[in-house]
Amino acid sequence: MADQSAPYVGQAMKRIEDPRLVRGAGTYTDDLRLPGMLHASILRSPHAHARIRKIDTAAAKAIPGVVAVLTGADVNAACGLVPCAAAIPDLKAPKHTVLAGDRVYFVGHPVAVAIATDPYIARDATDAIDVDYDPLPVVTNMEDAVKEGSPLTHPDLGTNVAYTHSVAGGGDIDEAFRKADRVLKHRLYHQRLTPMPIEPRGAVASYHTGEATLTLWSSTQIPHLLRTLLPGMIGVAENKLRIVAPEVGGGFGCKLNVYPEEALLCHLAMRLNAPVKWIESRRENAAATIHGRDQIGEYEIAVKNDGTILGIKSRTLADLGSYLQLLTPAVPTLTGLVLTGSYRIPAVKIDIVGLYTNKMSTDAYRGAGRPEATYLIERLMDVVAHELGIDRIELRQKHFPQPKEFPFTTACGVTYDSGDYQAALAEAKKIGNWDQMLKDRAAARAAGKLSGIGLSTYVEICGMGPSKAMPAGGWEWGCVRMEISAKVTVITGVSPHGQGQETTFSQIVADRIGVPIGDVVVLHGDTNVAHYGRDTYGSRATAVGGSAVVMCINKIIAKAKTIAAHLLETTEDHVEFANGIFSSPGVTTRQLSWAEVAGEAYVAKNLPPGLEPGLEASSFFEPENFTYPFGTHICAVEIDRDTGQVKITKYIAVDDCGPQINPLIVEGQVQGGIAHSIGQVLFERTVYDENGQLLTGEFMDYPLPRAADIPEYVLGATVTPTPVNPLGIKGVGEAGTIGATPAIANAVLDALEPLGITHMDLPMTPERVWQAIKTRSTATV
Amino acid sequence: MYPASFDYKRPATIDEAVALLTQFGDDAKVLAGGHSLIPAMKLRLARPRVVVDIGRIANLNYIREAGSSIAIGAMTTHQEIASSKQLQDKCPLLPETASHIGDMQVRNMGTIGGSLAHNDPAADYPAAILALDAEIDVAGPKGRRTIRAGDFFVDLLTTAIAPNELIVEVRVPATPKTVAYVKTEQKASGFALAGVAVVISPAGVRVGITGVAAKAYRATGVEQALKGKTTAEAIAQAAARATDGVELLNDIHASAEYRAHLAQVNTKRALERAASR
Amino acid sequence: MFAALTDPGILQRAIPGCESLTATGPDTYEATLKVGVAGLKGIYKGTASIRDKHSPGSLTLAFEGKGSPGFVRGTAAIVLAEEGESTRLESTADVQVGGLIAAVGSRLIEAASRKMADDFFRQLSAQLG
Amino acid sequence: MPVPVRLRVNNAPREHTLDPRVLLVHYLRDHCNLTGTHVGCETGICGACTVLVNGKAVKSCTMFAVQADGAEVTTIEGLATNGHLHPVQQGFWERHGLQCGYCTPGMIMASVHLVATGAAGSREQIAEGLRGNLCRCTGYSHIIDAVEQAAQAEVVRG
Repeated sequence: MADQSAPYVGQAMKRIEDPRLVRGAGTYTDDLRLPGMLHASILRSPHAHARIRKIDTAAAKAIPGVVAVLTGADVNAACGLVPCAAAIPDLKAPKHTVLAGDRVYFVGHPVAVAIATDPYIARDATDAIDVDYDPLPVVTNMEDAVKEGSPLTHPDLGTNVAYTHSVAGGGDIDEAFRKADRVLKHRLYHQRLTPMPIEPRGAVASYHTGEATLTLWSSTQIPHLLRTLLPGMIGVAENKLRIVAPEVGGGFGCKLNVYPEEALLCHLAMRLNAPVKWIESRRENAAATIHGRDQIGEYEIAVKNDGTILGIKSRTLADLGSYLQLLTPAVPTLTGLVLTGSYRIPAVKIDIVGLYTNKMSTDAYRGAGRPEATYLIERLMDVVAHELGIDRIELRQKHFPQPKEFPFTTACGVTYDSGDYQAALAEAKKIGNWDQMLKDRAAARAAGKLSGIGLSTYVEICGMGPSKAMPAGGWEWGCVRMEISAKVTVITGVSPHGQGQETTFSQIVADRIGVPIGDVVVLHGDTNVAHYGRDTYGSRATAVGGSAVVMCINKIIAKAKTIAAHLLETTEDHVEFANGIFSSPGVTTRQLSWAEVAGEAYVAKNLPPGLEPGLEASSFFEPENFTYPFGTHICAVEIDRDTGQVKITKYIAVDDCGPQINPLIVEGQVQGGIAHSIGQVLFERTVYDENGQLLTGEFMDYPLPRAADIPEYVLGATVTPTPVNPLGIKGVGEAGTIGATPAIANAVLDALEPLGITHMDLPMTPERVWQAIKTRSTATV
Repeated sequence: MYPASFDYKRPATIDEAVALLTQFGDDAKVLAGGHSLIPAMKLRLARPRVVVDIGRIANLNYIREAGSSIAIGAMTTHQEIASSKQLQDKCPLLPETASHIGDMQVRNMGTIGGSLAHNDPAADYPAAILALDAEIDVAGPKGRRTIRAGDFFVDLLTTAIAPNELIVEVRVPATPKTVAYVKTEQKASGFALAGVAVVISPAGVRVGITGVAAKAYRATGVEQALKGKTTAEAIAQAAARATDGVELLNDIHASAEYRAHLAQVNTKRALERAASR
Repeated sequence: MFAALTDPGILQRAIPGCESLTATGPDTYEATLKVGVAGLKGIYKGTASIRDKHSPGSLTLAFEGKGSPGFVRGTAAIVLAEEGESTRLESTADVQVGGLIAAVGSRLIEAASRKMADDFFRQLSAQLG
Repeated sequence: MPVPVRLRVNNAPREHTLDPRVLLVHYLRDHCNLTGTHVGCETGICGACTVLVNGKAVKSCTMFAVQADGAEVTTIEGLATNGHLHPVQQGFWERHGLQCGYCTPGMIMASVHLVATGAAGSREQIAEGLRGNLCRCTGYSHIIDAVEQAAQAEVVRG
């Protein structure tokens, strides 16, 4: 339990959210039950590309209990187009209707919807819909899609190229390559991944005829962005629309989107004048909720013989899938922003080609663009060290900017806020006992084992972000109300779904306002309660949302001081506030509690002249910059030579996310993030066959990490506050995933290095590892 | 997620069950633990018109000695087999194999009869059943008959059970402790990519392999190559014949080549482990 | 032999799970197939056709059908070679499945389609034999 | 054809007439209004729907409600006694064994069975015992901490 005598901030407190969740008393979207509620089931395309000749819904409509069966022709005109918020010059975008029009473009494309009184019957009805498809040529591989003469995903666009995007920064890139002693080339593939939160998506929509208002409950990370974007689709004014994100069972970026089903459900509720529920099946989730990554990069790196890196050129192909979802084309461009990692690299040039294929759209998945960049630069660091025979740690250190050089502007054109990369590296080496790890590796190798150690010294972009750089504004809104009872109500525009802000915001508020933490309630996720917000993604909720709450606290304390001064018959500058008590030493011995000040604020019998009653403040916090958390991850592995199985034997992570409000929650975020990387490096991948059929549509075929895949962790931290927000905190939601992928991959390749294996595509499955070992063994024997 | 409609029958006796299966033929499916059938029904890959739930038939759940064998009722769960002291003592291969099936919840519901009748090409039991040369008793309209393990697994998801027959008992012989089951799992599903069950007994060595072909098989090439010897050298040479004459499965989880390799490695490891016990 | 391969009656008996085969034109048929293995069967309705006929040496049988678990498209290219008294039948079958069944059944599909193809040629041989 | 089902859920008798295709998880959620038991997949892999049937952890999405006729079913809602959290629930809370909370009821029910059957003796054993439960948030480490703590508490209590 929390120590009441010490500040709450900094304590590893139990979460306020948990008592309801461990009792099964949380209310997720599927738990909602409204009177007269109908159930929708969506029929999806079995073809990756086809023309729809005809849809026959008669048999489905005839099933008792079926209320309606609707197709694109019935609903698309009323549901608008699914929006993409990313602004990329010369972007070629297909029209993305809610249900398919006369063509389907990917397996899982919604084609028709059946609504019935019972979900079993709705599912029976979708079975009874007869669709006559004329299959069309399919392109599923981005390297094919970019070629002349490839089948076109959207023939009407005339090309598979959605956009090309170039960034050149820092010094003259050509000059850098001319001056190089060596140019190293590398090709890296970031496989397609399926986010797979354990709660699939789902929505319930209800139309209130009398008020002409609509409520949509959705398993979403972004209730506020939905409230901004849905009105343009469904023709309901923003102020007639209420979005509620109830308990949300994980997001990882895949619920940071506006999905066709959300608009469709709104339309159905209005059209049928009844509440309608739709819950995604796992198969639908795998097929029709966004995927992540899927980039191929070819890199050239210009180096001097002493290891000095002069510049990096990259050409990246990004597989966007068939449609642009909310941020689809923007994700690969984020890769370009941190390509130089935590290093001083004077010149960069990045060319990105975004391509359409007959697959589900890619979009933001945990880390979004930054794991790609970090994996690239951290792999390249090992490649350079290996090729030039330089120690990989020395090479990294040689390129670190020093703490006094911050703010540090990179060749990619972003300015890192604060950092001490050497300190995090040193801490990781210390808590991991690096020298002993090297000895253990040597001993294991001497005993004939394949043993390796990998590391990454990463930096990421978090705390999103300055509004100028964000498509829909990057500020955050908050409201703090001191109630007449001296209880504190906090309302935030962020939308936590596992990150624990009910707890961390309560810690911040209880400390700063000086009330017991049990007196604080944090509300979120309902646009009728949290009027404005920019929601939860990009490791922003505490850094940006927490800062908005701090601004509110400051306003309330200031107003309370005004009231206290009046009641204590002095002036504000003579009022002191500490631990929830207003006093005026030297003026009076009288002290006022929050109950007294708040009571007066609301009964308003004796307020200073001209002061409005009440004790509530709201604020918009605009961050001046992103935050740039960083750290060092070290991983040790052993490989079973016979089967190719990789076992992680030790894992060390030192993450610097600035001051930690709740170290237990930070630890949880880091561990969860690393698990995503373990999956990505060792086994996860989304597979489509050459016909565009999705072969990883269930947990039977898409492996998530299990408990037994997780190593024992040695976790540590350094603390470098950011100057860009009043809390000094940087964010930690994605750190694990960004830092860990290259550390694990580098460890596997370090283990295989004695065999002369220097590259392997992700995921490094046992079969791939075995094939590599076999090929090398045969070659060298 | 939502199975199609069906008629539910819950016979109280084996005879009633057989009568129902005879009456409905191909339209009926037997529901035992349900862990193969229900997922297929939820995905609507299976949509039987009639489901015959044999869960309430008395006396189908037991483990007892029957002469030199141990008899196991068809409705005995994987967990009951995995934790049976009697089996651990008399026929340790079967509990060892059962402990590799699925996960704890699956083992609490899934039954040996259901698993064998489904005959998934990557299920764990068939490897052990073959290596043990077990006997499977089925009941049908003409009474009970015994099917030897070697005749039982016919093809992909296909067994020697007639549509109107029902597994009632599996009998495994008592064996020495020199047995082992070594499995490499498909990471997502937990099914076997290559699972090898080995019995080393005075009568010889028997090896059953699952996961690598359309059905589990006896690795007779390995058995013959060993000629009863279990020296390191003999094992290494014999294991190389683990997939002799077998048409290998090939999917996104493992190529045919890798499956064959895993079968060899696991054969070697299983033989070594069994020999060391 | 070649004639038998184009005989709808023989084809229907040879095609595993073929519940009906009705001619709708020259070498094209409307077909209903119960496809799958053991309990995992789906009903697929569609068309069967005989293409690339090069009597007496080769032809291709094609089937395209859809059902609630998705769709099935398959071709069997058959080459007949005279070997003295008998005719040797060489064949390559290609089955593509889509939709639900592809997403959930990848583990079993290759083996299942191989089994179906084997069944087809075994039945065909029996019918011809 | 609907069939009658009689069983006990969280110590209370229940009686319903059900379409036999209704899965146990839907019966608990929709007919008993016990929505703490969640659904995360349709192939019996994720374990979010884990409940105890006659004391054993099973996946309620892979069982028809009629199969539980006559059984004693315990869901997450039936775990706390007199308002006191079960040691496993307490462990999950104290060790931060959950984030979004969606897998949590199933994870807790599976852990209760592990602890009750003495199958939570080591971290390795706990990890192996939880193979039938997926979590995408926590990375499992804190979950194992939680079950380890609960198992030790049971030993002390026991």
